[in-house]
Amino acid sequence: MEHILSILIFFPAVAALMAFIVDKDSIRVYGITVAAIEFVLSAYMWYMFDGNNAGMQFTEFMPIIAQYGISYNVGIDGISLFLIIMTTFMTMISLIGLTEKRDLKNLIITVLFLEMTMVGVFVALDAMIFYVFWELSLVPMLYIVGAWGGNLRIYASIKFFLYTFLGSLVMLVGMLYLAYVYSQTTGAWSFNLMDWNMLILPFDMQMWLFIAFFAGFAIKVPMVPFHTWLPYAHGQAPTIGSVILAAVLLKMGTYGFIRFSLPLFPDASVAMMIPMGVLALIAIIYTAMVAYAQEDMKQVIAYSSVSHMGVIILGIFALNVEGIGGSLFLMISHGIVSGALFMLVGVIYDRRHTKMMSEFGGLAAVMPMYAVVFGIMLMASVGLPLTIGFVGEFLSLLGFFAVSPILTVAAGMTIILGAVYMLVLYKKTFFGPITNPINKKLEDIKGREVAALVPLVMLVVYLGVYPKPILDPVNNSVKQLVQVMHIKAITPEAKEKIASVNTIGEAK
Amino acid sequence: MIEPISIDLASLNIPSLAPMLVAIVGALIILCIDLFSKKLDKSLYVMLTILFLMIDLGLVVGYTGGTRGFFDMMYVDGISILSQIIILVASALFILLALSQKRFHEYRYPEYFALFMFMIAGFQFMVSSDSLILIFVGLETSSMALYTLIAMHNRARSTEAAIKYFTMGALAAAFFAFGSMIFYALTGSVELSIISEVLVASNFDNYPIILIGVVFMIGALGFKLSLVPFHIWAPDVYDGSSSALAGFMSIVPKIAGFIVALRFFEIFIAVENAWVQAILYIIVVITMTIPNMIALVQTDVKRMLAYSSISHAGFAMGAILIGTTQATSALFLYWILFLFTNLGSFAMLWVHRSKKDVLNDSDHPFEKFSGLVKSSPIAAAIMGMFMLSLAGVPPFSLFWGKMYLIGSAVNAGYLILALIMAVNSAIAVYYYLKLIVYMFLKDPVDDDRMVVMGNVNTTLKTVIGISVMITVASIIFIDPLLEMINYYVQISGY
Amino acid sequence: MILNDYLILSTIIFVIGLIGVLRRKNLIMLFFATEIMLNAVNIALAAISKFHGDLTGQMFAFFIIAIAASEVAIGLGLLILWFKRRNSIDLDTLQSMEG
Amino acid sequence: MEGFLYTALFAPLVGSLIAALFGNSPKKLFVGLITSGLLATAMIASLILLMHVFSTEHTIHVTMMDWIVIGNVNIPFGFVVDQVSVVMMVVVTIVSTMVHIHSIGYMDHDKGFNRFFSYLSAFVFSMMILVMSDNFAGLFIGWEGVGLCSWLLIGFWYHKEDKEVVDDMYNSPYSTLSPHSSISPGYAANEAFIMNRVADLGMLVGIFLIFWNIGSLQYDVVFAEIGNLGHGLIVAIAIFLFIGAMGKSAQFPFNAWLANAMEGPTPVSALIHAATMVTAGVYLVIRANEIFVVVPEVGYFIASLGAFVAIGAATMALVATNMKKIIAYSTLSQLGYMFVAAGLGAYWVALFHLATHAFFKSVLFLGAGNVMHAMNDEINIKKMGGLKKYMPHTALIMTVASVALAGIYPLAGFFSKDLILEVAFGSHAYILWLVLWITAGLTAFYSFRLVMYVFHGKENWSHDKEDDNYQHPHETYPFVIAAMAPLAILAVSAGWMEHSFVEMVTKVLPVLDIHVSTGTFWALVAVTSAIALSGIAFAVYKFNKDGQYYGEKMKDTFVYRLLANQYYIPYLMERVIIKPYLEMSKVSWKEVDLKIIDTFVDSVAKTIYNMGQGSRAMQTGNLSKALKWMTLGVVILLLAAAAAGNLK
Amino acid sequence: MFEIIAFYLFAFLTIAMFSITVFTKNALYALSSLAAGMIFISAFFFLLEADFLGVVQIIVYTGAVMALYAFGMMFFDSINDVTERIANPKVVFGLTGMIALLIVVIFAAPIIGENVQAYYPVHPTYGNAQDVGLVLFTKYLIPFEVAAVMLLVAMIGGIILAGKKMDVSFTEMDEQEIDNHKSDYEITKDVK
Repeated sequence: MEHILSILIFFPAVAALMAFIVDKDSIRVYGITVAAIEFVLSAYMWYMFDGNNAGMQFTEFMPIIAQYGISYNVGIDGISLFLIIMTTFMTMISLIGLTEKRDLKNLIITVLFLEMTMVGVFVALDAMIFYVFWELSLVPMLYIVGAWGGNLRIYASIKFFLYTFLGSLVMLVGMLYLAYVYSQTTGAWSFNLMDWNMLILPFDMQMWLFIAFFAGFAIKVPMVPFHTWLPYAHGQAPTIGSVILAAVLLKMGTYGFIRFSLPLFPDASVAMMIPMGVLALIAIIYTAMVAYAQEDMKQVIAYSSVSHMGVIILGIFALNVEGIGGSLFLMISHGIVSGALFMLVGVIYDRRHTKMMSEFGGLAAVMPMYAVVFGIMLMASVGLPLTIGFVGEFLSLLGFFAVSPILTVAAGMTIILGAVYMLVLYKKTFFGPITNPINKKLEDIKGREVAALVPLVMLVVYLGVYPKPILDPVNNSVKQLVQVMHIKAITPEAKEKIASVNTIGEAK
Repeated sequence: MIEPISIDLASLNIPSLAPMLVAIVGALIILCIDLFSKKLDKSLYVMLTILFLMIDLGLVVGYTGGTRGFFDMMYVDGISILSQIIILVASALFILLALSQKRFHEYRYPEYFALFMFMIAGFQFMVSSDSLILIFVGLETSSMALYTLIAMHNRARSTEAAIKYFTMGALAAAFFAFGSMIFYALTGSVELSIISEVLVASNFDNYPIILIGVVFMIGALGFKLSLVPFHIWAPDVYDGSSSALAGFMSIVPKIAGFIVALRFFEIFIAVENAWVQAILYIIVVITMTIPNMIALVQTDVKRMLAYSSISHAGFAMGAILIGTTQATSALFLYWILFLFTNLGSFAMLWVHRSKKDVLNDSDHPFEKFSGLVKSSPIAAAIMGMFMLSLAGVPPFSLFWGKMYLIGSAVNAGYLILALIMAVNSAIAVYYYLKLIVYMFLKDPVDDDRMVVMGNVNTTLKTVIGISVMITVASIIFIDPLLEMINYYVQISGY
Repeated sequence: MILNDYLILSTIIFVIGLIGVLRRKNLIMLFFATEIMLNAVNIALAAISKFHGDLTGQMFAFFIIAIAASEVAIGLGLLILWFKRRNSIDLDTLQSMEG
Repeated sequence: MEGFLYTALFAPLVGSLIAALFGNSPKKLFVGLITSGLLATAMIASLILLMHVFSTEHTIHVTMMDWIVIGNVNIPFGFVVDQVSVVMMVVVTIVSTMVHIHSIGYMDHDKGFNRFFSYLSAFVFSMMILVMSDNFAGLFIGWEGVGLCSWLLIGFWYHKEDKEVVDDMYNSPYSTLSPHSSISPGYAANEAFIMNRVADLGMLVGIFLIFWNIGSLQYDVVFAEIGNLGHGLIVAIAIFLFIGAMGKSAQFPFNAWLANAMEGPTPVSALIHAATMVTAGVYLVIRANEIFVVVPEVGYFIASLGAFVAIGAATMALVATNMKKIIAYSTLSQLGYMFVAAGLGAYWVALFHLATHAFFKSVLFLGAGNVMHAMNDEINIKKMGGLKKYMPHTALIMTVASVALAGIYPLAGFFSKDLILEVAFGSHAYILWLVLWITAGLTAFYSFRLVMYVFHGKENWSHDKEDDNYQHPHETYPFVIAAMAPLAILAVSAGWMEHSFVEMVTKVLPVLDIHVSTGTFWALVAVTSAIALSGIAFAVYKFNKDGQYYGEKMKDTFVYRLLANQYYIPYLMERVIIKPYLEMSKVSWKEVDLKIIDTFVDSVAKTIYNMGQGSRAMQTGNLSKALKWMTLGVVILLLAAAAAGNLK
Repeated sequence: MFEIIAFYLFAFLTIAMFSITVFTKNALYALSSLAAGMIFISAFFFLLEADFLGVVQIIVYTGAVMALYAFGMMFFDSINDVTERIANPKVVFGLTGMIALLIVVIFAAPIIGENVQAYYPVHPTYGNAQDVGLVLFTKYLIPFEVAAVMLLVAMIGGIILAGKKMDVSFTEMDEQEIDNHKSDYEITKDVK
C-alpha cells in the first residue's frame, strides 16, 4: 500500500480523462462513482494510518529535476490526513448534490481534475510539487466559476485567478530563494520540505521569506484586506463551485501556513504572532459586520467564511498545540459546515433562482426539513457546543488566549457577531409569515439533496460529540511541529515564547 | 614577391563548416530540381527541406572537432551547437506548417524552400563565429531571405510588414556596422575574443568611445531581439506575415540574436561593467513590462502573441544580464520550452486561418474564438493549455523555464529582477486568460466570416500533437534537457 | 591627417544619412539614405585599417559594400511589389497595422 | 446508582428524539404521553438519587467518555451527583414533568404539538447536563444547550409577523401595557439568544482564565487549586463567570430578553423562564462558591446588583397589564433575591429560595396559562375579571401561589424569602435589607393586583358572540389541574423541609455563620410579614373600592410611563446598539469594503490596463515614427554613455 | 600636404553631395548626387591606399546600385508627387544633432590604444590588390562565400518579388478560384 498517495492523487485525473468517453447522459453516475471510490480510498488510507506516529507516512520519493533538487515527494501526517479525507468527502458530497444541467460532462471532468490538484496540495512534501498543484488548482476553479456562474462570472473568475496567481508568484520567488539558501548551506539543491526543515535561518531572512510566503497564503485564505476576490467568486460561482471553494480551496492557505511558515520560520512566526493576531481580529469582526449588512444569502455565508478563516489564523498563530490543533479541527468543521450552507443556499436557488433574503420569509412553514437542516448547520456555524463548530472555535480561542487575552476577548466577539448575522439571516428567511406568494408552493428538499445533506448533518453532530478520532492524530503531529519550532528557534525570546504559550499557568 | 602560402586541410577543420554547407547545398539542389521539373508538389520540397535539415542537425549534434576552424573564422563552441540544434529543430517543425489544408501564395515557389534553407545557413553562421564580419554577413543573409519570405505571402499586409522590417533592418545594419567599426578602431580586430582581450588588457581606456560602440551594438542587437525601444517592428511584422512564419520569427532569429548578444555582452558582464549592467537591467525590465501592458489591450490574438513574445524575449535577455552559468542554461532551457509552446500556439492560429477577410482585416480577432469549446472542445483545450503554458502555469513546459530563470536570478542576487519577472508573469496571465475566457466562458458568435479549423489537416495536427506532448510531459524530460544544456554551456565556458 | 578627422567625417556623413532615414517619406529616397550610412562606416573602416596598418578594415568595408548592394536588390523588389498594389511608394501608405 | 444517573440524564433526550421523529407530522397524543412518561422516569430517578445522597451522603461521580483531548486540554463528559446538583435535578425534573403534562392540555390545538414536546424534552436534557456536569466545559454545553432550546421555544410560533414599534404606550411592543409581548417571536428568540451569547463570551473568558492558570476545568481540581492563584486573578475569574450568570439570569443590563421571551407558549415560560433556566446563573454562583467566597468584594457587587434588579423588576411589575410580563418581572425580582443571598455568601439560602421559587412561580405561570387558554390568548388582565366562578381551581391555585410568592407564613415563600432578608440584615447590609424589604411589599401588591384583576371584580368581556371581545371562559382539563396540584402542594409545603434541606446541602455549601439575636429575628419576621400582608391588603382593598389602581392623571405621570415602558430600556437598546450596529455594518460593506478596499484592488488592475492603452500609442504603425523611436533609443543610450563616460 | 587638401576637399564635396541627396525634393537630383558622393568616397579609399576598395566602390555603386535605382525610378514613374511632409522636423534634427554632437565630441580625443597590434598587416611590398586577395582568400574565405550566398539570396529575392507571378495572390483567392486560375506561370500544383 506504499503508493496509496499517488493513487489518491492521480486516480481522479485518470478517471477525468476517461470521462471524455463516457456519454453525457451517464456522466453524473460516473462522476459520483469515481468520487466515491476516491473517498473510500482515502478512508482506507486513514485506516492504514498509524495515529501514534507523528512523522510522515506513506512517503514516496522520485527525483524529477535532480540537478535543481526537485523531486516528486509526497507523504502525510496527522495535519494533512483529515484535510485529504475532507477533500475527497466534500467532492463526493458536492457531486451527489449536484443539480447543474448545462454542460454537465465538462463540469464533472473539471471537478475531478480539481480534486486531483486539491489532494496533491495536501500530500506534497516537495515545495515545487506543492506549488504545481497549488497553481493548477486555479484553472479548474476558473472554469467552474467562469462557465457556470452568474452574470458577473467572468469578472469574478478572472479576479480570483489573477489575485491568487500574483500572490503565489511572490511565494514562488520565496521558495526559490529558500532553495538557494539551502544549496549555499549544504551544497546540494533541494526543494524537499523535510530537508528545508533542517535549515536554521537568520532572523531577517526569516522575516522576508515569511512575508513572501504570506503573500501566497494570505490571499488564498483570504485574510483581510486581501479578501475582496472571495465574495465575487462565491457570489458568482455555481453551488458546487462555492462548496469546493469554501470547503477545500480556502484551507490550502491556512494549511500552507502550518506546513511551511511555522516550521520554516519559527522566529518570524513568533515575531508575527501579534500582527497576524490583529489581522485575524480585523477579519473576524470587520467581515462579520459586513456579512450582517448583506442582502444576498450567499454573500452572507461568503463573508462568514472570511470571518471564520480569521479564527483559524488566530488559532494557528497561537503557536501552541491547542491553538494549531483547534484551527486544524476548525478547518475540517468549517469545510463541512460552510460547504453544507452553500449547498443549502443552492437548494433554494434552484427553486427560485434568487438568493436575495428579501425574496423569502416564512420558509420554515413550507420547507420544514430544509429549515431543520439549515438550522442545524446554522448552529454548527455559530459554534454551538456538541456541534462540530464548537470544538475548533473553542480550542483556537483558548489557544490564542495564552498569547494575548485582550485580543482573544475581542476575537471572541465572533461568537456574538456570528450569531447576529446568522440568526438574522435565519429570521429573515424562515420566520415570519410567507410574504411572497411564490414561496407558498416551494417543495421541501428531496432525493439527492437529502442524500447529500444527511451525511453532513450526521458528521456535524458526531464529530461535535466525539472529536477524538480527529484530535488524536492531529495532537501528535502538532506536538511534534511545536517541538520542531522550539528546537529551531534561534532567538532565546522566541524559544521562551513558544515554551510559555505551551505551558499552563503562564497566561498573563 | 609573394611567397606561396601553404595550408594543410586538417588545420581548416572542415567539419565545423559542414552543417551550413549542407543547408546551402540543399538549397541549391532544390533550385536545380526546380529547373528540371516545374510540376512538382510542395510536399516534395517540404520533405526535402526537412531531410537536409536532419542531415544538418546530425552533423551539428555529431560535431566533435575543435572549436576553431577556417583561420579561426568559425567558432563552434557549445552554445553554438546548442543554438544550432534549436534553430534546426524549430525550422524543421515550422516548415511542416507549409503543408496546410488551404493553399497560400508563398508555397507555390520552390524558391521559398531554397531561401528558407539559405536563411537557416545564415543563422548558423551567425551563431558559430565570433568575428563580427561573419556574424554581420550571416545576419544579413538570413535577413534578406526572411524579408523575401515574409513578402511572398503576397497580400498587402505582408508586403507592408516586409518593407517595414526591411527598412528598420537597414538602419539596424548601419548601427551594427558603426558599432563594430568603433571596436575595430579601438582594438584593431573584429573578433570578439580578441576585442575582449585587448579591452581588458588596456583596462578599458577610451571608455567613452567603448560605450558608444556598446550603444550602437545594443541598437543593432536590440533590433534583432526586439528589445524596447527597438521592438516597434515586431508586432506589425508578425501581424503581417503568416502565422506559420510569425511563429518561426518569434523563435529562430531571436535565438541567433541571443547567441551574438551573449558573446558580445559577455565581454562586459564578465568584468561586471556597471554601466552595461545598469543599461541592460533597465532595458530588460521595460522590455518585459511595456509590451506586456500593450498586449493587455490587443484585440487580435496573433498581435497579442507578438507582444507576448517580445516580453518573453525580455525574460530571456534577463538571463544574459545575470550572466551566471545557470542563467545561460536557463536562457536555453527557457527558449527550448518557449519554442515548443509558441510553435503550438502559432500552429493553432495557423489551423484557424481562413481566407475570408475577417473583422477589421485581422485574421484572428478574439471574437473568432468565442465559444470554441462548444464547437471543437479538443482544439479549445489544446489552445487553452498553450496559453496556460505561456502564462507559466505549472506543470506546463514554460513554467519550468520561468522557474529556472527566476531561480537563477535569485541565486545571482537579482532579487528585485526576480520579483519584477514574477509580477510581469502575473500581468501576462490576464491576456492569456482573455483568450481562454473567450474560448471557454463565452458563447459562440455566428458570423460566417469567422471560420475556425479552416486550415487543419493531418500534418498540422501532427505538429500540434508534438508540441502538446512536449508541453504537457515537459516535467519528465526537463532533467535530461538541463543535463545536455549544462554540458554544452559548461564546455563553452559561459 | 590623423584618424580622428576621418572618424569625425564618417560620423558626420553617418548622421547625414540618419537625417535622411528619419525625414524621408519617399521610400526609395529613404533607401538612398541607408546607403549613405553604410558608406560613412566604410570611410572610417578604411581609415582605421590604414592607421592600424591592418587589412581587416578594408575587408569589412568590402563586405559592407556587398551587403549594401544586396539590400538594394531586396529593397527595390519590395518597393515594386508595394507599388504594384498601392501604386505609390509613399511611406505613409504603410499604415494598415497599428496599435 | 449510576444507572439512575444515566436514566435521569438521558430519558429526556430519548423523549426528545422520539418526538423529533414526528416533528413534521400532525398532532400525535402519544408523543406527549411518551415524553411526559420519560420525564416522570427521570424525575423518579432523580428522587431516588436524592434519597440516596440524603441518606448515605455519598456523591456519585462518573466519567462517561472523553470529549476534547489535545495538548494540555483534557475535557471528559463527566457527571456528578452531589447534594447541590441533586437538588437542582429534582427541582428541574419535577417542574418539567408537570409542565409536560400541563402542555398536553395547553397545546392540544396547536399543529406544532409534537415539535413542541421534542423541544421541551431537549431543553430538560440540556438543563440536566448543565446541572450534572462535573466540569465547566460540560456546564457550558448545557449552558448553550438551554440557550438553543429557549431560542427554539420562544420562536415556537415563528410564523407571526413583526409588529412595528409605535410611540403609543398601549400598542408598542416595548411597553408592558400593550397586547404584544415583543416585536415578534422570531425577534424575541434571536434577542434572547444573542444577549445570552454576549454573556457567554464572558463565561468563556472565565473558563479560559481557569484553564490557563490551573490546567483543568474539573470542578474538584479547580476548587482545590483556586486558592493558590493571585487575588486579582480570582477576582477576574469570578467577575467573568458572573457575567455569564448575569446573561442567563437576565440580570441588568441583560434583563431585556426575559420580558420579550414571554412570546413563547406559556408552559415554556413556566419551565424555562421561571423555574429552571433563568436560575442557572444562580446555580453557577452556588456551584462555584469556592471561587466566590475568596473574593467577597465581588460577592457584594453581586448582592447589590441583585437587590437593584429585585426592586427594579418589581416596580415594573406594578403597572404592567400584560399578565405574563407581570409574572416575568416578579421572576426577575425573585432572581434578584437569590443573587443577594448568593452574593452575601448564603449559598444554601439562595439554593433554597431557588427551589421554592421554582415551585410557586411555575405553578403561577401554568395558572396564567390556563387563564389565557380559557380566554383564547387574551393577555391583558384588564380585559378579564370575575373568572373565579368559571375556573375555580385555577383561581385557587393561583391565589395560593401568589400568597406563597408574597411570602406569607406558612407557605414556601415565607421561609426562603425571610431567610434572605435575615441574611441581608445579619451581614449588616442594611440598605440591601431595606430594598428587599420594600420589594417584598411591592411583590405582595402586584401579585394580588393580578389575582384581583383576573378572578374578581366585574367581567370586562362579553358573553355576546357578536361582540368583538366575546369570551367563553371555561375550566381546563382535570388532568391539567392534576398536573398543577403537586406543584401547588410543594409551593405550600416546600418550606417545611428547611431543616433536612440545610442539613443535606451544607455538606458541600458553607454553613451560614450569621446569627442575629432571637429578638431581632422575630422583629424581622414581624416587619417582613407585616409589609407583605399590608401589600396584599392594599391590593384587595383598592380593587374592591374603585375597581382599578391608577387614576387617569396618574397614567400621564412620567413615572408611570417610565415603568410601563420598562424604563425605556428597549428603546435604549434599539437606539444605542441595534440601529448603530446595522449602520456601521452597512458602512463597512458599502463604503469600506466596496468603495475602498475593492476599488483599490481593481484600480491597480485598471491602472496597468490604462498604461497599456497609453504605451500602445508608441505603435503608430508609421514607419518613420518607428525609425525615430529606434534613433531616440540610441540617443538616450548615448546620453547615458556620455554621462557615465568619464567615470569608469 | 596634398593629403590634407585632398581630405578637406573631398570631405566638403561628399558632405555637400550627400546633403543634397538627403534634403532635395527632386528624386533625380538625389540619385545623381548620391552617385557623385559614392565616387567621392572612393577617392578617400584611394587616399587611404585602399585602391582595391576604391575600385570596387566605383564599380559596385556607379555600376550596379545606381543602375538598379535608376531602373527603379523609371518604374515608379511618379516619384515627384511623393511630397515630403515632415511632421515635426525639430525631432529629426534634435535626435540626429544630438548623436552628431556626442560622437564628434567624443571622437575629438585620440583613440588609438597603445596595445593595438595589426593582426593582418599590410605588406607595403605587395600591391594593395594582392594584399587584399591574400587575406580575402585565406582568413576571409568563409565570409566571402557567405557573401556570395547572400548576393544569390538577394538576386532570387529580387526576382521573385518583382516577378509577375506575384500579381495574383493565392493567399487572397479561395480554393475554388485557385483551381480555376490557369496561369502560364503556374509552376507547382498544390496539394488538394
